[in-house]
Amino acid sequence: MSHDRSTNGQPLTDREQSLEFLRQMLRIRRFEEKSAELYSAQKIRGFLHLYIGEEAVAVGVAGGLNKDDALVATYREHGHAMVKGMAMNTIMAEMYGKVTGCCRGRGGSMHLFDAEHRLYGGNAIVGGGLPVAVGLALADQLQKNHRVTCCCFGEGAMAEGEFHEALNLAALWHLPVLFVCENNYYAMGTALIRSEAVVDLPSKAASYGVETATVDGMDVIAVAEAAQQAASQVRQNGGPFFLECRTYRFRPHSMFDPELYRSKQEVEGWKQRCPIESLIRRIREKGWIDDSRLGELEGAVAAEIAAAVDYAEQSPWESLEELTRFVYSESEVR
Amino acid sequence: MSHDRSTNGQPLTDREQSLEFLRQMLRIRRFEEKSAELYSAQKIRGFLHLYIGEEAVAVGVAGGLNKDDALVATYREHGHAMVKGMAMNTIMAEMYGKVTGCCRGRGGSMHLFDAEHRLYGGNAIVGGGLPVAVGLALADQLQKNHRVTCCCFGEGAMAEGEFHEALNLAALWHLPVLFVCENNYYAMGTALIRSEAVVDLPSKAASYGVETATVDGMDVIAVAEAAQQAASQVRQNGGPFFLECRTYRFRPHSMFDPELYRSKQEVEGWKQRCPIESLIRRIREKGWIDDSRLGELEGAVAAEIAAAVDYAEQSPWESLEELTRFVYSESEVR
Amino acid sequence: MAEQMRTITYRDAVREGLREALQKDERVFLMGEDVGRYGGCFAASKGLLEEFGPERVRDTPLSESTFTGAGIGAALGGMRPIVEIMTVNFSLLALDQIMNNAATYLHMSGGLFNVPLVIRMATGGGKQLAAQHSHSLEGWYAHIPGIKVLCAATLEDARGMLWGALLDPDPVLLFEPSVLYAMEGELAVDAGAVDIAGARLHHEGRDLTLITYGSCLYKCLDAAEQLEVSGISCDVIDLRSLRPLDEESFFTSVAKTHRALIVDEGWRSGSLAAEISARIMENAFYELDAPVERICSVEVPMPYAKHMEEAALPQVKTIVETARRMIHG
Amino acid sequence: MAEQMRTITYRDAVREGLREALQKDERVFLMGEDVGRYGGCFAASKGLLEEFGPERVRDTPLSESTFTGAGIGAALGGMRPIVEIMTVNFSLLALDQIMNNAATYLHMSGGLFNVPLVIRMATGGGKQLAAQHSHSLEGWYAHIPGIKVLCAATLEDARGMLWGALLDPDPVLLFEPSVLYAMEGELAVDAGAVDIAGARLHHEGRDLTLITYGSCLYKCLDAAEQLEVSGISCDVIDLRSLRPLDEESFFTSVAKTHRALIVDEGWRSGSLAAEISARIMENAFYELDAPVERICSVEVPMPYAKHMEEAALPQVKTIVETARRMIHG
Ligand SMILES: Cc1ncc(C[n+]2csc(CCOP(=O)(O)OP(=O)(O)O)c2C)c(N)n1
Ligand SMILES: Cc1ncc(C[n+]2csc(CCOP(=O)(O)OP(=O)(O)O)c2C)c(N)n1
Ligand SMILES: [Mg+2]
Ligand SMILES: [Mg+2]
Repeated sequence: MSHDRSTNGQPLTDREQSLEFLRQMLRIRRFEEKSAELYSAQKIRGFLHLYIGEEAVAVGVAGGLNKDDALVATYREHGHAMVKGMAMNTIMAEMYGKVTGCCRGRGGSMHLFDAEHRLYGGNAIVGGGLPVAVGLALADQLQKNHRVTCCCFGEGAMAEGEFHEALNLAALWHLPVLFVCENNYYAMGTALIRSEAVVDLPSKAASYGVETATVDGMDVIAVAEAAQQAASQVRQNGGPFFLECRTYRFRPHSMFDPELYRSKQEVEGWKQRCPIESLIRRIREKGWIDDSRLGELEGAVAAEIAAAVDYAEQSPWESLEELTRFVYSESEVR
Repeated sequence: MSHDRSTNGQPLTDREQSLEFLRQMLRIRRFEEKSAELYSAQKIRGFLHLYIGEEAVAVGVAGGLNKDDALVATYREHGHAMVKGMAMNTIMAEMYGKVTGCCRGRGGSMHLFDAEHRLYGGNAIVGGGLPVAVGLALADQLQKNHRVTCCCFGEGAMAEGEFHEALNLAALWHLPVLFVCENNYYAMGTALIRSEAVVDLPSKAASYGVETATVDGMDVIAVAEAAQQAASQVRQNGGPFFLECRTYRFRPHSMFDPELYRSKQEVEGWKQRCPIESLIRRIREKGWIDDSRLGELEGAVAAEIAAAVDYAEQSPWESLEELTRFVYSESEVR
Repeated sequence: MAEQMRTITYRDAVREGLREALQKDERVFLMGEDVGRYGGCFAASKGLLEEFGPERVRDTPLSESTFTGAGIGAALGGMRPIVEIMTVNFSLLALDQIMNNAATYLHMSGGLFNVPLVIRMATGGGKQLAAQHSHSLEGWYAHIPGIKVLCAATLEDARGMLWGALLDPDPVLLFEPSVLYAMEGELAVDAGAVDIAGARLHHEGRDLTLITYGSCLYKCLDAAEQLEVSGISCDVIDLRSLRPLDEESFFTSVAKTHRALIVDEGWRSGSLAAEISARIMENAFYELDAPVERICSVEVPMPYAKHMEEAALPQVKTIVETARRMIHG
Repeated sequence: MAEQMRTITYRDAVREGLREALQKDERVFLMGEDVGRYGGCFAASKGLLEEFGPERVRDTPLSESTFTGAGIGAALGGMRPIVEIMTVNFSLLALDQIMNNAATYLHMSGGLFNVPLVIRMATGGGKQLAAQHSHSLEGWYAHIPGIKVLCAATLEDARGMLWGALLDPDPVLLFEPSVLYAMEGELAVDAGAVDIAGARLHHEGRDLTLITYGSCLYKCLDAAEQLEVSGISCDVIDLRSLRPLDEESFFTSVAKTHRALIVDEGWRSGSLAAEISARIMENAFYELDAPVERICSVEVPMPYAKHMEEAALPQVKTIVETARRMIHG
């Protein structure tokens, strides 16, 4: 039932798409690099979890989703928010804690939400998003919407009881959930081998009768293809699918992590497989891009980020009179 | 990794053992029949979950355990308490709510405990006993006690997240737990097929790398053999084992159950496979027992039960001055 | 006044509420352990599976956390789920979903996502079910901002609170004291939805305010009758909503009686009764002729034996004696 | 007085307590997420894996319910486990094990099985971690009979409460306010175990009793100094143990000051502050010159933005202003 899609770089076939994937990954990478800077400058506070190194996963997975599909993500979700269609402005303003942020400054980095683009968080309880995704899919099933709910989570979440309950329920009720495990081999400082008795993750999903696939999460083209197939399978037969994307975070877990638990060498090894650099290499080989075009791309991304920072900087703070808003709904609209 | 032990009645080889198993099963059966009566007479109150039909499981499993092995059971645990060595007196008195009960009337039918015989409940939260069993086994591992912790639970408990977490932790840390799933095909009114996407229960345990076996839970000899092998494997290599016993409860879930969810026919079908009657048949075939010896056995069991009822009847109630005892320990002994 | 009445049990009143909800709104569905084929662990949903089918009356596996979370997701996805957790004791397995998700989604998202979910649970002691099946945690739940907490003490409320809760755009926990399911009484033939905001005054008096909710309401009403005979007249307030609290109801009463006694089945320390006492302290201190008192459950995991369980729970006798002492010293 | 002192952080004091426990008693081990290789999510256990090895400093998978339950089992099996749950927010996943097992085993078994388990958790807001990482639920936990609940506000307690808790035969929840880990101060060189029963008076006065615990202690001490300048002198009580409460400490103080203000980081409704207010009502009503007041967290899931988080938490300014109003009207 499991299809291994580990590859060493799928051949590129589509120029526009390849360039668009590159652009999306660059947007995430540069945005987060800037965010790290802004964190040091204390413009962004709280927890900041960077996705750097893992960009191919969100970008590729989004490639398999339709606009009206739902996405439930974790606290490491800047990338997911961007690929789901959110503007950098509103994300950056949220991270600044400004009233113009997507959650009016209530959520911060870990809690990005967007009703229009159907992003249901930004969930900071590990595993907590899985049951919610199951419920969103149930709502679609009951309302006969042919939509997919995609739920992204780390491999660490698979030890939580909710993973087990959610996979079982989704399989039992045949619900259209695309479970995407972003296996970056560590949950904070806990290596997968110290967290799971069996490290073959798809086999767990398979024990609920859920179809699975594993893909090289450092190869955006491969992820996109796998996600495309997985999502269309979910869409067609209505039941769940489990996609493991093998990836790596290049940065510490959050901004407070001395990284005692892994070697520089290991990190360097994975950096050699940087999803952005490898895509650029392959695009160059095809002759689809040159230095000046790449410079333009970087320039456009930099401008977008600069504008987002500017927007966040200029935005006002929420008034303290509004402190107790959004605890309960204001309208009685049902 | 899975050994299927479904049989249609293992050949008997050991006369003493067969008769002892019969005696133990009769003790449970008659004790519970009496309990049902006493429930109607309102001597026993609260929830009363009968094990009638499933006796071969507790009796067989106990056959594989040593006296100093621990047992963690559910609310359907009269049988487990008896085979672990508890006297009927103290169990019956507990069900009456008397101060001479094993828990001084605090626990009732669902919460039987015994320090001497290492019975750690009587747990009435489905799945709640599994983590505790894992911890008991961890204590043994750390203290280098070569003991087994046996944890019994229903197939319904396997949908709980704690099942998944507990199996993973026991496998990951290689802990000496014998997980015994008493698969009676229903969790209250919910049939296994409505609870699990995949009804092959051992495959779930196997997905954590835990060794498994399935046995006909209506055949006490088969259960005893399987449990013996499972427990000695746990004892020898220290790691967990998962034993599925396929059985059936002949009675309603508790005393408040109209049994709308299953057919009389289905129940009758299973009753044909009554573990007690089938063992008697096989013992008779061997010529190891005759009517008068069977009568004696029944008589002895009846006398034991009568004495237990008498004991419970005669016993005093706890004084109300003691109401707030046992919320915190009285001695500071560490 | 000329209302037509019929005799009905609390259980049947709950079922009527469920049936009405399923009939009125296609988005409503019921899910939980054994709500379907078994008919509900307290038989409250008996017959509904047959009437509405397995799509809308859904038996779940034993996975409290996930089916509660799925209720949240389904609510976000446009449905109006009613999640049943058999008893509040098992809801601890779902607390992460309730507090960290249901109660926070609206706020974390800056108002983007509300969660119109109703969670029903049985609660309380009195049935000799011992320490893992008998606790009254509804007052404890009332600590959590972002959810509303109701407790239906009467047939009207058993019948009508559900629809009120379903009309609410935010998560509502609806508690049903399990000792009440078998209670029989009179209910208007055309009883329907009720308001879920205000407390209700069940008995009027001058000397003492008895504040309570859930099954203790009946103990307070009994006590009030006994006290009436000996010349002490009481206001008896059924809070109905534990969060938010209709504090005006008891402030008004205390301004009249100048004495208050709170009867609450929760454990005493950190009880809802403590909150009420503190609010009276803060808002009506100068009205008080005597300190506010509390009668709560004894702080012990519930013992099985009947006499001990009774001694652990609030009882009419204690209410009467405490009231007498409060009035006559 | 001639005690030798050294400068130390709260984090290091916690680590010293852990190290002492691991050294003194072979039965003690520490388990939780990232306590080992990562060094603890707040670096409190850094170095202990290297010192004591992976048997005794155990990294667990993300399975809060099961490793907490395993702590219960290991305690029953003769060990003295210290379970670390990273923050109280995640402990909701383990609540079933805490309330239905740890807190009830002794009672359900009629005294046969006690559970000598210590569960440590970080708690509280102030670090802009938003609605799923910032709540103060220790007062809420104090509702549960069968467990004890401690909160270490000072370096002495960060260093010494753990051993006191390990000496206790029953389950103890030990809370560490996460804003305090970086706090630096003076601690006696030979600081060791402390008693875990009584409250502690940190500042003496005549006019007002400030009752608090955890990180609010420092806000109260600041407020007390500011008030002193304007002629209002306060008793400042650090409760230390939230369950059981050392109620004599505040009854005695109120008998002297006749006024009390409780400062508690928990949400207001159903807070520990409510319990304290109710107890003063019941036991010291006639001592009071004014109603007891509470300053708690605003009832909102914690917002991320700094100015909103600050406005949601108790602050020195509010304490000072409330105290002034209570004294001068
Ligand atoms: C229930 C819960 N436990 C612990 C934490 C603290 N925590 C935050 S992220 C994290 C690691 C999660 O690892 P993984 O699921 O692999 O995701 P990754 O961070 O690697 O993307 C932990 C332990 C939490 N947020 N929620
Ligand atoms: C967490 C939890 N949820 C629900 C219940 C109510 N309940 C008691 S027994 C039971 C069925 C359990 O079925 P199974 O595990 O198969 O055991 P069996 O009763 O068949 O022996 C249920 C739902 C409970 N006690 N605990
Ligand atoms: Mg990870
Ligand atoms: Mg079963």
